[in-house]
Amino acid sequence: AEVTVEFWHSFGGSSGDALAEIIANFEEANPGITIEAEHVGNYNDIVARLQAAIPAGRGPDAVIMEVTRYGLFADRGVLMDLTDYLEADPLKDELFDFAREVGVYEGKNYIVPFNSSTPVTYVNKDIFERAGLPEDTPLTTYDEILAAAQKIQGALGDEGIYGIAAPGQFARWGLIMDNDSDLIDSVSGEVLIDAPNTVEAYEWMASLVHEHGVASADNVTDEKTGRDAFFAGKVGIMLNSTGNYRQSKASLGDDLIVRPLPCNKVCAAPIGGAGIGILSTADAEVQDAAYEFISFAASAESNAIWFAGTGYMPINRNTADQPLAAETLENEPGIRVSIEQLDVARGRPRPPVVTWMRATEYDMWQAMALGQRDVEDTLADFAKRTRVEAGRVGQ
Amino acid sequence: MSSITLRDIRKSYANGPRVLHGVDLDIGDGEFVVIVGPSGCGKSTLLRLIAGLERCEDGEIIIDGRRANALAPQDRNIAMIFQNYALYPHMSVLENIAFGLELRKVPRKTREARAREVAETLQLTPYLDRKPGALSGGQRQRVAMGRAMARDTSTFLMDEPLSNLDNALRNAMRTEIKTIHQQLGATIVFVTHDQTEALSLADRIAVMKDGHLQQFDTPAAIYDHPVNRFVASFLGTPKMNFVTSDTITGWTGRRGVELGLRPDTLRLHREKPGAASIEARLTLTEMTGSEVVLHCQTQSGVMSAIAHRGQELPAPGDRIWLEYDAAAAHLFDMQTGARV
Amino acid sequence: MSSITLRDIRKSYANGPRVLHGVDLDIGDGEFVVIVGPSGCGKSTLLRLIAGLERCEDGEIIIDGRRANALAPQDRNIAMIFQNYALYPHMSVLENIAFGLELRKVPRKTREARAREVAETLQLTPYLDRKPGALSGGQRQRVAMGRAMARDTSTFLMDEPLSNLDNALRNAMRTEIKTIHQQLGATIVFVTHDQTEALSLADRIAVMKDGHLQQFDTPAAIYDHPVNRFVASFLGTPKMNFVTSDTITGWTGRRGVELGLRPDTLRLHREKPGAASIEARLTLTEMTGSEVVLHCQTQSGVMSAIAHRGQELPAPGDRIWLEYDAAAAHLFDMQTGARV
Amino acid sequence: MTRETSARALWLINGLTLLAAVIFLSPVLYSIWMSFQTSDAYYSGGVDFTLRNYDVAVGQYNFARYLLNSVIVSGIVTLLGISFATMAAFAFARFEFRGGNLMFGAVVATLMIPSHITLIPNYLTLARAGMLDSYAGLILPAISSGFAAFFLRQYIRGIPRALDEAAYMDGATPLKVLWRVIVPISKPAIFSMALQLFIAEWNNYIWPLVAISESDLFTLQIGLARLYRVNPGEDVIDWPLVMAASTITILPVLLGFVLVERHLVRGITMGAVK
Amino acid sequence: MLRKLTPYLFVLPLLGFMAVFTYYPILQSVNLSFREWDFMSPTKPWVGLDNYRLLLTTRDFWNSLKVTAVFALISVPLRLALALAVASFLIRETAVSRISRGAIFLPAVTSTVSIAVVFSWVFSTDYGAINGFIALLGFDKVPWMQDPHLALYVIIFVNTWKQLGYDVIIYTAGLQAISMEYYDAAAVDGGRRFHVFRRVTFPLVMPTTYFLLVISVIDAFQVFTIVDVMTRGGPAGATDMIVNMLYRVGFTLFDIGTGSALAVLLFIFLIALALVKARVIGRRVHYDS
Ligand SMILES: Nc1ncnc2c1ncn2[C@@H]1O[C@H](COP(=O)(O)OP(=O)(O)OP(=O)(O)O)[C@@H](O)[C@H]1O
Ligand SMILES: Nc1ncnc2c1ncn2[C@@H]1O[C@H](COP(=O)(O)OP(=O)(O)OP(=O)(O)O)[C@@H](O)[C@H]1O
Ligand SMILES: [Mg+2]
Ligand SMILES: [Mg+2]
Repeated sequence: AEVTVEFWHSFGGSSGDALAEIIANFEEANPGITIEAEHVGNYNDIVARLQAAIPAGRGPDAVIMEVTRYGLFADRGVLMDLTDYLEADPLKDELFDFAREVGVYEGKNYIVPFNSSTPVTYVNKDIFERAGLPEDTPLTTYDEILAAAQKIQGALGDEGIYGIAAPGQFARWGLIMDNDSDLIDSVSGEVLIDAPNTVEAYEWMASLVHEHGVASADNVTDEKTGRDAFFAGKVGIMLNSTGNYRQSKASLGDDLIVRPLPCNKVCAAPIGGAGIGILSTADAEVQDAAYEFISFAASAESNAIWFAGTGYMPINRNTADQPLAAETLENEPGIRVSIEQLDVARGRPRPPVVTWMRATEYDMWQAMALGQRDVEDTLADFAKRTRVEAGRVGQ
Repeated sequence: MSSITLRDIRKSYANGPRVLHGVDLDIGDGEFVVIVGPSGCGKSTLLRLIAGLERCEDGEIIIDGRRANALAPQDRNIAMIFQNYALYPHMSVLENIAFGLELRKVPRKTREARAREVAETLQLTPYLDRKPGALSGGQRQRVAMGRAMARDTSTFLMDEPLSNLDNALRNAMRTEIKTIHQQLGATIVFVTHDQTEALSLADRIAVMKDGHLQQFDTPAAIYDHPVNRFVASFLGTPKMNFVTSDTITGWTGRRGVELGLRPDTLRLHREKPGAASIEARLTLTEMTGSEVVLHCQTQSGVMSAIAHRGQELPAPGDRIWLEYDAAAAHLFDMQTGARV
Repeated sequence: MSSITLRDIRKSYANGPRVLHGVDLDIGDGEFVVIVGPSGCGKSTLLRLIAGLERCEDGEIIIDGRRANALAPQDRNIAMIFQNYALYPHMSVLENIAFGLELRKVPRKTREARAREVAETLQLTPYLDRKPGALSGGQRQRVAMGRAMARDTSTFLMDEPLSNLDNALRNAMRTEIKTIHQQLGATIVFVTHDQTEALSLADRIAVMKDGHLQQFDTPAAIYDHPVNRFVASFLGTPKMNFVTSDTITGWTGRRGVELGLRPDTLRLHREKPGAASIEARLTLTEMTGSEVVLHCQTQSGVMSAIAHRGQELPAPGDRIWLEYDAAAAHLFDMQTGARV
Repeated sequence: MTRETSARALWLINGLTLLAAVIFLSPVLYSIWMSFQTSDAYYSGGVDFTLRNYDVAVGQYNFARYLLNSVIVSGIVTLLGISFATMAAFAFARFEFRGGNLMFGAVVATLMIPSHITLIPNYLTLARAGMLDSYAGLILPAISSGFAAFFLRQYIRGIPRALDEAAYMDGATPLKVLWRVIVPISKPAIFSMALQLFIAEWNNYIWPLVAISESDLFTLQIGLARLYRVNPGEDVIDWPLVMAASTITILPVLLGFVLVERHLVRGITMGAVK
Repeated sequence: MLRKLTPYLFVLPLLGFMAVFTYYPILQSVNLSFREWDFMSPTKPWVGLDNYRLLLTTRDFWNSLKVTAVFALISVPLRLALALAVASFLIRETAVSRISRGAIFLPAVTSTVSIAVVFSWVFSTDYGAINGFIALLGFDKVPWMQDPHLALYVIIFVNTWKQLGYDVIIYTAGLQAISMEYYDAAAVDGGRRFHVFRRVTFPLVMPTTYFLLVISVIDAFQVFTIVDVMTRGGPAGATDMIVNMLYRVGFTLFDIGTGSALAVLLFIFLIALALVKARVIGRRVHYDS
């Protein structure tokens, strides 16, 4: 029978092209199923759309959801439990561990990852050279990074070049993990915002801006500026998602070096990106078809297309064997760094309160990084409010 | 065929005092009636009641023998010329004139032909394509007239249509309206506060004051036999002089009355004449063409008289005597103002 | 001390044709000069040139003996009353009157005292706190006057200050202006297109037409000896009758001229009189109070005459004769219109 | 007012004025300039002219279609919105009727409502009516403009009532009076309100985002937002492309403005002829 | 009788659509403000005034109220003053004036998002055009959007820049409607430029001012996009306008109840403001000439 799956996603540009190709392949392989894909906007836009659509019963059948923010939808029964599907699917074993874990909320699988990313360390070789830093300057600990940044700042600050781009939220989370902590414990759900290691991490990150001045305050209020400055060759080090690889490469060419995230206390990296979930309101037949598609999209063939066409990471162990992916890996040594980092990558917690926490974190970070509030106080306050909020939305 | 009868019309505006206090008026078919009175006396209100733009709370309006109280303005088939013309600023002169016909679904050709014809009689042909904004006051006035004339009706209401014109134009338009009235045999109710206009145009004049009808009669009757002091003073330029009988030395007639003496009936003397006269001091002379208006100070207040330019005139400050004809004087009760 | 002299003033507006074609005018100190002429003849323009609101491209403006062409209006110390009063709607009467002094930095106390004084003479005291919107036309007019009077100046320009008033008020205001003129000894240049106003107010009248000065003389001189047909026809109500000499049967005087006959000089006859007369058919009578205007059709066109109401009057359609005094007739050249 | 300024001073003033206008507009001019750059040139600070961005915007992203949609939707919203507002304004300005003041108050009260409040209920309503994903769904919630009704009512009150009355005497019905007398005279006010409605609808973002999923029905703002609102931290924004798309959104409105500016300025407060 | 019905028929379309698409949603909001709902749960439990209580006790609410108030108090007079000044300057109908007015109007029709993006660059501390200019003059860079004391002014600047054109157009029309006669009268009476402006022009253009005042106050309480793009309410809440908070609470935190309560409070506040304004200013601005 003919089945149509309505699918909301957030990919435009080259990502959109890659997705379209995957969908076309899927439809060719499954003649009875039509995927009606719609580029809604970004993750937030999808949420806003869903928000209006759900009470009206007009939601899609499948939807891309960001990996830290589907918890609420799972919790409220909007997303269907995919555990049984996945158990029966050979895909289960093909997925990297991190990728499987990302879709699990309270022991059940709600989304299957589609696009994954992780922060890495980008370095501008030319700037390093000019600042007198060797290409392989160690960038493993906070101190090493700060030292490198200061060296650059000292040498090239007059040219308007900054040592480092202030980390964005994704990278901040990674740096906290590297300091052997987290914002919320992924297992117990305990709020760790005011844990000593978290405080230490924030203190260091904030000091980059307001104490040492090796990062531009612009990056604090508008994360894009740090990235744009790196592309423009105005920043020596940038901690940012793998999703920036292509533009970095295009902008810096051979001057681009990709290194793993630092490992201040432990080596760790957060997984970002999104997975595809199915709405529990969809017809059973449609749900089956949707799962077919999800599975297909995560297969090695599809993932290779995706990987080659975008900056996102492979999620399927077999992806690298695909000719297309192999070729990409061959030509882009930088990408290998991030793939190697996947060994230490893990998903982030995703209870309902995360949404609130992430929305509020920007404000807190600004206050700390711009030196307006003491880090310890801020985080204590933030932690307290997060606990209250967790109590509210958790019920 | 169009007669208009008003029976005991009373009217107040929302939250306002009463404006008309029981007005009765019988306007015959083809009659030219002018309503005069000071500002705020209710002239426009009366006209608007006839037009159907206002409703009265009491009394009857009968048009052509049919009670019309409840008819909408659209349904009364009456044409009206407004005080400020109310020309449609966005339409050309031609369109303005033809608009009434257009609304009544007269075909374009017919209505334009008719409008052109009317414009021709009003000498508006050169301006047919202009907007009212580009016309002089007099031309606008004629367009307003044309708009009414183009309509296929024989009842016209005109609310001070000439009040914005200069003297020359006003005189010209007066003649024109009179001619139109005679040609069309139309019934016209014409509001003005200009008494010259009223006298020269009307078959009958209705004089109003404070929402009361004072007198409704022919111009001659009103001029020659005003029913009260108000009517007497309202008509005639310069205004009638009023003198209290008691202040006149040598007054032999009835006492406790006011004498109304029209300036043109007074005769000027440099020496005290034998006939009845009032002593005065000339304060100002005003030349108005062939005549001179003399403003004098008398024992009974300011008075004016008229002299011809041919005469040798006294100078301001001179003492003069104004001779009057006691028999021709109008007498009014000091208290009520009514004619005695 | 304030005299105004204009020498060969020429003026055109941007992208417009010439509006004034070399006007010369000598206005003495304390003189009351009235400028008359048909609409668009350049009266307001002339006034605005004197005020400094426009600049002329040619000629000289001399105020109090000093060339003033380049002076800004602020520096000419002239007060002006505008055609529409130009009262500031957001200011009270008191503020309006005092505003000119405020602009000249007179202290509040002084200027308010002065404004109250002026208001007193104009009988505006009860309205001092009102906004112009809450005044009647006549009151507004007086405020405009007050605004000019409050200024410490003796030169006043008035642009048709009375044209928006009804007849009664207009007459009253006329007297008031005349009185003020005499009291203040001010120099006044007064624009109007109303000839009655001109005649009764002016020491001298300047008659303009199409940007040319036609005649500048006393009212009597202008009325009695108009220099051309235009001036003759412009002054006098009803208008002067013009008759071509050639159409008059029995005309013995100079030929190829037009006779100007004022209506009040014509005498009415039911039968052909012995004296020089014109045969006519009465078309319309207009009562104007004590007199009646007769509109007649003659061989030489429409003519009007004046009769007294006392007389027994012919009816419309009747044949009548209009007797005239050939010696008193004004004669104008048929071609140039100039007096001969 | 200086009544005469020397020609040289005038040139200077004009020159400075234009310079100020250019400085004022520089951000917009810069974004237009940027829309002609390649993204590499943009990031590396070079200059490299290209029309590719427009090509991509129109070809790949179907901006021509979005433009059409925006024109249709904004056009109809403006047309209906201004019609309804004018009709209501006429009633409020010229008729005394029971509840009239109350209704007018209710209309004025809507001026203050942020659009986010009405978002979800309206979505529900239209979903129930099956009108999402249609022009109707875009148009209907936007056409009642309390502001236009308020403004036009004030304006109409300034038109002499005698004009209406003259038309009634000439035999007009109220609808005729509105259409043949009030509307033509209020043209400048109606123009300015229409322009405002048009701009507001042209820039409307959140409602089309929620109400439309059919990409053939996207408006320009949604198209633009899809280029700009990429997933934070993960996708890179192609600024020159965004600016090309943004320039496309400006042009037609600018064109429209040039066409109606005369009417707008000629006197939003122009009165009727005496 | 049709005559009686006429006005109702005229207001029907407008009020009909308003009823469905404005009043009904408001009632919904009022209803929801007493409930707890995350838009997904099938139930919407009644919580009474809890949402309001919560709001009134959070710092965010008072902060955004303050920010919004400051924004309005500064940006409204600024907009009007600038617009009046510019309109007065460009009052004459010359080509230069028309071009300049057109230029000033352009931002009003430009997409708010692109304007906000461009100004993010313009005001960027390290890479921005303004600081580039300041640095050129040898001064220190100003942290425009990082300093909580400055960020709001930057937002006000951008908003003013965007809206100015519309205000100028309206003021131009208002000024041109003032009869030249008043200026002539003032000139003859000896008026100097500024004095005449203060005592004549300004009061006479008051109805226009009032009109723009209403618009700009409404605008001030609905500014959203510029803040969302440029600062997202930061730094440290310094630019967190009420509508931004409303969006955050309702659309990213799924707290529809609190969001509705916020909307209802905003609505009540604006209505109160409108009434006060009408009382205070309304009666001063209408003249019949
Ligand atoms: N719409 C209205 N509402 C309330 N009162 C009104 C209205 N129209 C007129 N009036 C009042 O009714 C009275 C009569 O007004 P009306 O217009 O009939 O006078 P009028 O004789 O025509 O005066 P004018 O010569 O000044 O035109 C006046 O006192 C006036 O203030
Ligand atoms: N600002 C202007 N620009 C161009 N032409 C003008 C201007 N003002 C007046 N005119 C023209 O100059 C001529 C004289 O105008 P002016 O106002 O002086 O006439 P006026 O004698 O005062 O007429 P009215 O009796 O109608 O007031 C007219 O033809 C008029 O159209
Ligand atoms: Mg009246
Ligand atoms: Mg004039």
